[in-house]
Amino acid sequence: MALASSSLTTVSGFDPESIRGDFPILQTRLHASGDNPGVPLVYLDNAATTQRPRQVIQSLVDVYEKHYANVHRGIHWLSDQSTDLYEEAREKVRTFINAREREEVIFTHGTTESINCVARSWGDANVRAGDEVLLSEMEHHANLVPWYQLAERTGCKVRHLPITDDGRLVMDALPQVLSERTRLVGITAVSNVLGTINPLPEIIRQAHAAGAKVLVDAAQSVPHMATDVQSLDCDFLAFSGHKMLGPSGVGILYGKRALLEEMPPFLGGGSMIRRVRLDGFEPADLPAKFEAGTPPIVPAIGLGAAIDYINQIGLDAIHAHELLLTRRAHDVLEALDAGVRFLGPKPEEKAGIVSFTLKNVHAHDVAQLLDRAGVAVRAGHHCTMPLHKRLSCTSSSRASFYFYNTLGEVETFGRALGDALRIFKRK
Amino acid sequence: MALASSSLTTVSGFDPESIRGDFPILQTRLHASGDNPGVPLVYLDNAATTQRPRQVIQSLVDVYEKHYANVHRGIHWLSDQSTDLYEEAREKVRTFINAREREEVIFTHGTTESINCVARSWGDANVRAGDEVLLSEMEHHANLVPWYQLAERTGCKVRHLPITDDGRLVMDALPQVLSERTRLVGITAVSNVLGTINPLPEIIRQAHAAGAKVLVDAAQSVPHMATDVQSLDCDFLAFSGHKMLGPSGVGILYGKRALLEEMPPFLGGGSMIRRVRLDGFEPADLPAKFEAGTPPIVPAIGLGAAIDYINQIGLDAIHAHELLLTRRAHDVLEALDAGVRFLGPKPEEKAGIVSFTLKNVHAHDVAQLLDRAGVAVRAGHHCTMPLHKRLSCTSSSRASFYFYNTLGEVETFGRALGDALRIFKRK
Amino acid sequence: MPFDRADEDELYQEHILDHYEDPFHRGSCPHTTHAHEDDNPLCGDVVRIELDVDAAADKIQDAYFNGDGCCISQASASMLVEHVTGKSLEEVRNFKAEDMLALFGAKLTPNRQKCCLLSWRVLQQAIYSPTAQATTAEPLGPPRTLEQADREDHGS
Amino acid sequence: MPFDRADEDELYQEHILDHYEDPFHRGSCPHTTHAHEDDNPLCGDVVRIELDVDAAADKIQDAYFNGDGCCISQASASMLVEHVTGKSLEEVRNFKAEDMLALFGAKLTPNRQKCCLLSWRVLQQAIYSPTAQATTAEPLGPPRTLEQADREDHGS
Ligand SMILES: Cc1ncc(COP(=O)(O)O)c(C=O)c1O
Ligand SMILES: Cc1ncc(COP(=O)(O)O)c(C=O)c1O
Repeated sequence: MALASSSLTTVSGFDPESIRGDFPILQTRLHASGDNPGVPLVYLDNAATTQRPRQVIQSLVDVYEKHYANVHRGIHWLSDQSTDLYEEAREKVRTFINAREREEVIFTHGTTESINCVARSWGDANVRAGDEVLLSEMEHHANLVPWYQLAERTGCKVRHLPITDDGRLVMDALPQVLSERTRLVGITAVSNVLGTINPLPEIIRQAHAAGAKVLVDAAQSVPHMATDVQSLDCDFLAFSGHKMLGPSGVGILYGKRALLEEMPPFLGGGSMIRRVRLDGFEPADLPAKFEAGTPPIVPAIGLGAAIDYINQIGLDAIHAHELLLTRRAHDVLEALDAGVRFLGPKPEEKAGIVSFTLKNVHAHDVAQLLDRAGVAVRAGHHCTMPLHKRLSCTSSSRASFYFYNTLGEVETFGRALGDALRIFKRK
Repeated sequence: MALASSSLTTVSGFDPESIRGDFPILQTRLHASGDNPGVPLVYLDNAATTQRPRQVIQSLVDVYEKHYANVHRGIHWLSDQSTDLYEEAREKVRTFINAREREEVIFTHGTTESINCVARSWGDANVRAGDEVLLSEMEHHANLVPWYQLAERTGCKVRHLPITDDGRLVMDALPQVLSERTRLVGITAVSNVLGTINPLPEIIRQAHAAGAKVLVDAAQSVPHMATDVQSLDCDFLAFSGHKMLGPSGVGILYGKRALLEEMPPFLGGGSMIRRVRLDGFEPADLPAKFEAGTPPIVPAIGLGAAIDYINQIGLDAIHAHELLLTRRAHDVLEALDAGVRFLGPKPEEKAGIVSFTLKNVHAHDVAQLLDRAGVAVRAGHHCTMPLHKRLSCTSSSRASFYFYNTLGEVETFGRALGDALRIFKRK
Repeated sequence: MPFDRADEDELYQEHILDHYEDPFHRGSCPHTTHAHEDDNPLCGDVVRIELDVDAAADKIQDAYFNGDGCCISQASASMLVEHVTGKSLEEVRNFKAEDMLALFGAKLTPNRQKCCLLSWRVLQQAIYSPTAQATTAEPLGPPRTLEQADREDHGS
Repeated sequence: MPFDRADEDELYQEHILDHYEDPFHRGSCPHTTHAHEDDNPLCGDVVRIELDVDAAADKIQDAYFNGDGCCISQASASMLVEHVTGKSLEEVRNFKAEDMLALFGAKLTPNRQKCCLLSWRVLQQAIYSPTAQATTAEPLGPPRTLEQADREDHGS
């Protein structure tokens, strides 16, 4: 098995050992005490949030120690530096997702805020009672709740594109649930539970043909595979920095310029205005219009450093390596003979996310027992209660990978799971 | 003059030199090139944002290197650590402002988001056409625009409590502008331009007597003077981490529990729900209800470290030292004989903020020329266009202090301003 | 810093696994006078408790639970119904969150405490929730809301 | 990293201060055919430009500015009206943002470039803004919107 692993490493062409040294937290040993040296951390909770390389951490320290001030508004030296770095970061994001213009890249605080911004600003201005918003059954709560709230405010109807039992969209049903009443389709690029990579181009084509706008929840795709908003032709795209090596507290909303221009501002405050009188205000130009108040300056700059790091590894290498880990994880789980049920399609059809249930062990117990072996996985509904309901389970365990994970870690995961099962099989 | 300064230092009892070493960025020299050693940075833009001590920067590095994971949802070791640190930070904030319960302390991304949350959640649920929101003429755009937006949505009316020519509230007018139609009074604790410290207890007493709620914009007060939300009896209070040594990207919304319980959620997404079905959702308990999505975990923890640092210095010492600097700045500016006009009251009646105009030199030229001498001040309308209009000026220059500023820096500021004036007086 | 870790070996000790795999009174109470069900939506744990309360004797005659969830939530429910069978209502009311954690025995991180306290919360609600059939059931004093239970849970 | 600093001594050089303190054609144009006014709300700079356009000769006969603001915004306006007096409309249209910055001379950080370009934006709009009195004024081709000007400003 060790041999198989190492030959597989060669296949992916990328050796995570070459970069793990960049990630201080990956050197952690858990549960050490007294003579017990503890166990190495095996971090497999990357769909929840990723860890950061030294380079990203250092970028934050550098800004705070050398270049920090408030952006845009000052004309002193530090303010110019902060502004330059902040706008450079925007340019890095623009290139990373291939947006046409920098004005289309809005710094928010995360995917959740980005989607809420669209639901409140675009939604309240464009959606009326009787209109429909179409979501899939596999959406994260972040791409469900804002639309339920919109429905409460406007009386619009939320419809759902169904999924198959193995967690793929029922594309044949799309023409039936899409209609001229559909104002927006909200769809995740990659499911954070199933790992399913959705056929965005086809969805967007059909949605546009029906006259609907499309918002892509790209929280789980931008970190792992190349994104080109121009060739996708999506209207909005949202993602989070912390899921792609970036700092805590920054996210992105991409929107087509024409749409963003038309939309009323969302949050009100400094920067987003051109003029304020005692009886009203005029919004500022893009992107400031949607960046009210002091933006997440340093997290945004750190996100730029994260993008530099990812570019250096290469998204193709990242994707290939994650597929390798996913395949291996499927094999390891099946070999346990513990009534494993995978949520989601085959490894070939998904991203590096492996959610599963075991016949006799609850997901929380799996996570707790794996933790004892240093393996961090997540258990619960992963912010997708309707999806879990659809799949008739209340919770699942999830191992999710990033490029710094190794095949050895997948083996550790499998071994630890075997040990856990033995505890429950004592009789 | 040097002697006077050092004797004054003794008066305030706090010597900033003892802690300046903690702030890496304050060691910066500007405009160095070739043989030119440049000039030391004199950072007087603290009302826009403050700098950070090593201890706060290190707290961020520590989390990223040792304790980072997503909070609340995981049950693995790192997630427990992040959650503990995040909740410890909440407890530090709670103690700092003396809130009764931790559930009343909501982590947001800044003052702006905090106020928008109240305007959208509490406002949309409680304010109707014909109702009134009362603001003062000295509010920051962050405490104006969200209410103008509310007025656009609901048809309520925004009224303004006037100010005197020297920038104090006309308290005698309060009974006239307050009425049983007033649903909320939004008031800044300290003006970010005038420095005026407003008589909150009296305002809150009268507002409550009229049946109105009170939101305090405490962005400029919490960093500089003791805050006790229980004795104030305010209903909501908002402030930002970055103005009090904290990291970029975190702020606080305090609200009385009973109000927060009644309010509908603002942003929708993960964590803020108790249950999501395909046809709706139930919100979670406080404080999660208002913390949708992945919160600013690391910035929040860093804010906790900032509070530790401030507590160590002591808010009384900070306030006394800032008064000293403010007095000296007034003297220095008056001595220039350049037609200085101060915006705001006498030093004794305000916080460490000195805004001014000069007869013949535009605020931007002041800032630009001061920058040449390493002195960072801000120029413009400081996000208070209506206030500037009220005072009949389009822009002003502002020097704003924090405890790490020295009397020597105030002298440098005065000298640099004198040099700047000479440039414009060449004929 | 409070990074003391619960001892997980202790968590999955015989005593607890016994309750999980061979629970006390899992099922329906033959003569139910009071019942309540709740879940912990974060993890999907569900617990229902059915009681046979003898109001005259101020006593829990019989107690059953049913549910679905992790080892902690189910084992703790089993321990709880075993523990309260035969107890007076006064005793049940005075049985606080920390008593429940002590009954469970193994140290728990705050996250897992929620699992352990689920059945306790359900029980505290159940004694104020007469079932429709049990028409003979008397009111048992002012009902305590879940929010109150919540606050005590944190406060104590 | 682009931390090249404009040389501020250069910024407040004689040439610029001369224009600021003793501006060219500050005031009202005696025979105004076209005019426009705008401001930079961020700093409060205001510039108004009034033109006397000879449509037949396709020429700016006379140009005046007025306004309030920092040295850069006011000096650059003075330089600009001096520069375009006598120029053809074609020449004015082809006078791009970078030409304006070159005319001003001193290097500027992006923030201060906005001050310098205010008068240029006002001029570009003014040539499409015949005043009501100037009934003889001919349309001067499709008006360019401020947004277009803005984009060229960034794009070039
Ligand atoms: C009085 C006042 N209110 C609100 C704000 C807005 O704070 P932030 O930009 O951090 O949201 C500021 C700071 O600019 C301020 O000074
Ligand atoms: C698919 C998906 N959408 C949205 C989110 C929400 O992202 P955030 O919590 O950073 O706002 C997540 C992450 O939890 C996700 O996986």
